[in-house]
This record gives sequence, C-alpha cells and structure tokens, in this order.
Amino acid sequence: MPNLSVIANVGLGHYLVLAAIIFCIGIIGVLLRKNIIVMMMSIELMLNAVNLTFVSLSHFMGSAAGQIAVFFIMTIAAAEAAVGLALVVLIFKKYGEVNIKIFERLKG
Amino acid sequence: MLPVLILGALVILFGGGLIFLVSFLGPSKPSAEKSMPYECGLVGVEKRDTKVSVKYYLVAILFILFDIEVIFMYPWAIIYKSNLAEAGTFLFIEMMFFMAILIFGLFYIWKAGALDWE
Amino acid sequence: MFSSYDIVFYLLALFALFSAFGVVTSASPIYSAFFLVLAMMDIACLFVMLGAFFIAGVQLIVYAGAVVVLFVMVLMLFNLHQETEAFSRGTISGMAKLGVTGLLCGILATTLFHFASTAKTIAAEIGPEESTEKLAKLLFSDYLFGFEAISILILVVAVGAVALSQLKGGTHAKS
Amino acid sequence: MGGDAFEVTVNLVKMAVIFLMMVQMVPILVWAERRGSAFIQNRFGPNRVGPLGLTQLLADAVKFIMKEEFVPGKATALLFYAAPVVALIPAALSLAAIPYSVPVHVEAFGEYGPYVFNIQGYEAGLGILFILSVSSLGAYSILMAGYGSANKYSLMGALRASAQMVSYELALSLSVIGVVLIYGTLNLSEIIKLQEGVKFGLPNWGILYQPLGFVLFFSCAFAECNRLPFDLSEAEGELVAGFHTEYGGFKMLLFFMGEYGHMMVASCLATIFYFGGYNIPYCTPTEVLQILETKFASSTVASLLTSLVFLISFLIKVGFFLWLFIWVRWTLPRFRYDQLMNLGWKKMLPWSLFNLILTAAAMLILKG
Repeated sequence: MPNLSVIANVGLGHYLVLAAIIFCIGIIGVLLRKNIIVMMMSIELMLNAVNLTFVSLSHFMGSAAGQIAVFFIMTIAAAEAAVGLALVVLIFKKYGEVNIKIFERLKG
Repeated sequence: MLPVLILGALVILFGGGLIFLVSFLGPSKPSAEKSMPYECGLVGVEKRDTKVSVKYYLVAILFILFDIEVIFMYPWAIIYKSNLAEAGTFLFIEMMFFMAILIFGLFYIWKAGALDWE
Repeated sequence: MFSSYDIVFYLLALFALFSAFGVVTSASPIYSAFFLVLAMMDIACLFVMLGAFFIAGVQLIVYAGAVVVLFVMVLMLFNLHQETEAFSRGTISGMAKLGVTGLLCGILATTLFHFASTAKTIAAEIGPEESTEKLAKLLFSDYLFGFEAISILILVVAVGAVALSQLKGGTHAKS
Repeated sequence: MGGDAFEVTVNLVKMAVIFLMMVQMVPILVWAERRGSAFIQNRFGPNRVGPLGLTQLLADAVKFIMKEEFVPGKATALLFYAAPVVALIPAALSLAAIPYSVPVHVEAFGEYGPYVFNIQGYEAGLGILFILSVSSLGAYSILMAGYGSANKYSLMGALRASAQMVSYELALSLSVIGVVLIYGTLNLSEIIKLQEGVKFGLPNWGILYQPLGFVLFFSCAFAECNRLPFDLSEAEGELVAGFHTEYGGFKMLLFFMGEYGHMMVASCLATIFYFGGYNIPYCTPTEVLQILETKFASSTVASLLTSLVFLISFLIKVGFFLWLFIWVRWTLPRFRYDQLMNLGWKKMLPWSLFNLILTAAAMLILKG
C-alpha cells in the first residue's frame, strides 16, 4: 500500500507543480511549432501557468498582492497578443504564410 | 463553482444526447448536391482566397484593449460608494485620469479612421 | 481520505493538462485555439478554488472572451485549410528540445515542491465580496502607479495596432 | 452526510427545473413572436392548429425532430455539431444565477431543521461578473458554426456577428458599471434588496438613477442577442442566413434556444438592474409576509405564498421586456453594417463613458 498522504490534502505544492507542468507544455509548444499563431498561443499558456502560481501563492500566504500581479500580467498578455497578431497579419498579407521561418526575411 | 460545472455538463449532455437521438428519427438520403456548400442553389464557386476586410480583426484588437480598461473599472466601482466619505475625491480623480487617457485613445483611433466602415 | 476538494482539483488538473497538450499537439491551429479556451476556463475554475473569484471572472472575460476570440478571428480571416509544416523538423534537435524541456520541467517541479513544503500554508477563507473589495483597495492605494501606467500602455498599444494594420485592402490583398 | 445529500439533490432539481423552463419557454416565445408580428402587421398568424394556434408549437417540434440529420461535405463535423450545443451554455448558466424571488423559509418539522430555499439555481457570489463572463463566451458558438460549416456565407456571417457582439459588449459593460457604482456590489440579490421602498413618491428603482444607462443597456442587449434591428449577421439579402446557413432541423432549434435564452437573460438583467427585480412598487417583501402571516397559521405557507407573489411580479416585468424585444423587431428596419459599427463605437461607447462619469461626479457631489 503506497503512502497516499502526499496525493491527498491538496495544498500549495500541488498547484505549483501543476503550474510548472503547464508552463513546460507551453515551452514545448514554442520550441516545436512552426506556426506563429500557435506559438503565441503557447506563450499565452505559459503566462496562464505563471498566473496560476501567483494566485496559489497569494491564497496560501494570505496576501492579495499576488492577485494584483495577475491582473497586470493579464493586461500585458492581452496587449502582447494584440500587437503580435497585428504583426502576424501584416506578414500574412505580404507572404501569404504564417510560418516562423518567414521572419528570417525581415531585415531592416 | 461545482454547481456551475454540473449544469454545464448537464446542458452539453442534453444538447449532444438529443442531437444523437434525433439523428435516428429523420430520413437519411445523402446526395452529392446536398453536401455541397449552400449557395442559393447555384453550383458553388470554390474560391479559397475570400477577401475579408482587415477591419474585423482591428475591431477585435480594439475591443481587447478597451475591455481591459473596462475590467479595471469594476473594482473601482465596488469600493467607490463605501469609501465616498473618506477618499471619494481621491478615487474620483484617480479614475478620471485613467479615463482621460482612455478617451484620448478613443479620440486618436477615431481620427485615424479605424472606426470608419465604408 | 480524499476530500471532495481533492477530487475536484485532480479532475481539473487532468483536464488542464489534457487541453494544454491539445493546444501544442493539434495539427490544425483552429483546434489549438479551442483547446486554449478550454485550458483557460479550466484555470479560471482553479482560480475559484483558490478563492480568487474576481480574477477568475477577469480570466474568462479578458482571456477566453477577448484574446482567444481575436486568435480565432485571425485564423478565420486567414482561412488556412491545412498546415504544411506544423512541427519543426529534425529528430536530433527535436529530441534535444524535448530533453531540455523535460529537464527544466523536472527542476521547476522539484524546486517548487520543495519550496512549497517549507512555505506556510495558511488558507484564509473569505467570501467573494470581501476578497474583491480587498483586491480593489490594494489596487487603488499601493498599486496606483501600476494602474495608471497600464492606461498609458494600452494607449500605446492602441496607437501601434492602428498603425500596424494598414487599413486599406483585405487579408489576401496582393501588394 | 444526509444534509449534504439533501442539499445536492435540491440544487440539482432546481438547476434542472430552471434549464427545462428555459427550453420550454422557447416554443412559447416563438408562438408569441409569430402571433405578435401578425398582430403588428395586421395579419392572423398561425391560428389553424388548435386554439389560438397554440398546438402549432407541437407541430413545429415534430417537424424539427423529423428532419434529416446531415453534415455538409466539406464541413468540420466536430465543430459543426459542437456549435449548437455550445450555444445553449451561456444562457443556461446565466439564467441559473438569477434570483427569481424572495427565498422561502421552511420551518423546522420533526427532526429536520429549518431550511432556506432560494429561488435561484446557485448563488454566484459576484453575480454580475459571473453573468458577463459567461455570456462573453457566447461568441464561440458563432465562430465554431462559421468555421465548421465551410461555407463562405457562414464565415462572413460569423465574422460579422462576432465583431458586432464584441463592439457592443463594451458599451454594455460600461452601462452595467454605472449600476455597480450606485449599489456598490456585484451581487444580484443585494442589488434587488437595495431597490426596496419608495423615494420621491416613486418606487426606489434603478431607473431613477440611471435613465441613460437603461437606454444604453437595453439597446446594447439587442445587439448582443443579434436581434433585429441589429441582426446583420443574418441579413438575408447579403448573406443567406448568416452563420446558421448550413444548419437545419434539431441543430437549428438548439441555436434558437440559445438565442431566446439570451433574450431572457437580457430581460431579467434589465429588470434586476433598472426595474427593481422582483420588488412590487409600494410594498416590501416583509410587509407582504406580515400580512400573509396573519391570514395563514403556518409561517411556511405564508413564506411560500410571498415568494410566489414576488415571482409573479418578476415574471410580469420580464415578460414585458420580452414583448418589447418582439415589438421592436417588427417595428424598426435593419441597420446597415457601417451604421451599426458607427453606432456602437461612435455613439454608444462615448455616451456610456459620459454616463459613468456623470454618475460618479453626481455621487461625489451628493455624497451618496
């Protein structure tokens, strides 16, 4: 009979490990995908994982400051998505593709 | 939260299950014409590059930006009334500064022609 | 032994991992986007379990309701039917990438888990109304500068987005 | 443990009842819409099947069910089937969070303790935020339908509909913030409680403080529900039928349920924010309860009857708004798309910002 006490009683550690795994899935997405839009989605996933870390720490340490950090992260993530997608649309209009290798051609 | 999830599951089960059950009731006579995209009875002109105005996604981008500003107003609205006596003026000026920049942004977008649809 | 809280957490965690994998592994970008919505809703549920009700609502409105809608709309504008090269090529570099990521994952998880076991776990139970009020008071006093800076950031982004999306012509216009 | 099981059962039954009520309301509303449009246009409308044409509903349902189930050749089957199911979710989840009446206090009998029975699917702590966030997910069913059907009219209709929903959501949430500002809470039951009583000889309802906000909220609600005069997504002349061009039979019915559910949510919210929720003018729930307690021996019965009275009051108000939705549909012509976008961004948004600033300034000057 294995010791199940670590698995039961969900606490801070469980949330942090979950967030870490989601973050790494996001990294895999950024490294392995070629479509810029999917890469941006993976970045959003990573930011979400960070948010989860912040909120769980804020909950288990009894401070609301973590939630405010999440608020700001969300804002910045949305801004990043807006500008990033505007760039992607420009690239698509010019080359008709959204592959990351197109970005090699962008020279000043 | 749990009741919300349960209700969501219930709704999906209801919709999906009924679609599945109802599919046994109706007739089934597939034909080549029927499975073509519907274009008012004409033979479809397959054109992959449908030109879509950039405006649609520009509207979505502007929506995201303003939506964030609106979201920041909710916490403000909650505490505004209860703190009116002690910090009312402070909170008001804070938000007016925030809103002034928002309105300036709206004005810029307006003048740049991003809100004009031909 | 397992409380209902634990069971709900594990279900949500499994679903979060499933949808996160879906984002990364779907060949069609539109499915990635829909998996991303599922992941975000799931994380919003986790936020509710952590007592951050307001943040959960914001997560749904901003991420699921706005950012991913933008992603889906852009994908629909492009109307890409199939993807030619979904994943980057090269077995060796791919293995190296996966290995590095796995290592990073392991290091992160062990560090965090170790840290978590030393951290104090005081879970203050407060209702949604009070927690939102607490958050608002903190935002409009200690974090006031950040709040005002956000408005300027958004102004800059709005100007940039309008400038970048040249208003003439459609998505498939030949320049 | 027994108490928990009881609680869970009660909640499940309540949610199921509310959801089924929403589903049942749809045929009735369709009937009201057809009869109402006929009345407005000086026609008869459906009047052959049964008394007043009421059994037309059954005939329609049978027809919807007996239609052939098919997927267009090039469609993405998963998205094509998922879209109508997803269309139901926002409306169903929001309707369950709405307090329909005063809670019923059941007295203790035998070994069972006293129990408070809320006329509400579940208490979502931040009710307004919950409803707004759930209904912001409504765009997905449209986008799924547009992408999944592989038809250019569906695609265009979906893009139009989602761009429109998104534009009007801003003005909608800004006008809701006006309400939050006045009541200082996001909880729907508390907002209703704060609207009890009389002020300046009139019922103390939200419309006294937010007349402009109400106009903005209700017009945006039309756009959010994709109803005429804002149903640009399904402009027949240009886009066949918008994002549900390829849909038929039962899947179409599910879209209808979602759309009418949205209308019900909008009407309920308009009632709660601006027309006092379940409050009856010039009498509070406590007064009614006291009167009824003198008439009936059991306080449980009195509480139940009070709740029923206020439930009827709420439903009458909601019914009025639903009728307004139908009335407007058959009175106003459809906008052009550029007019729609101009209205949303250049009129509604500045006016709702103005309304918000005005409200905040007035509260600051009057101190409350």
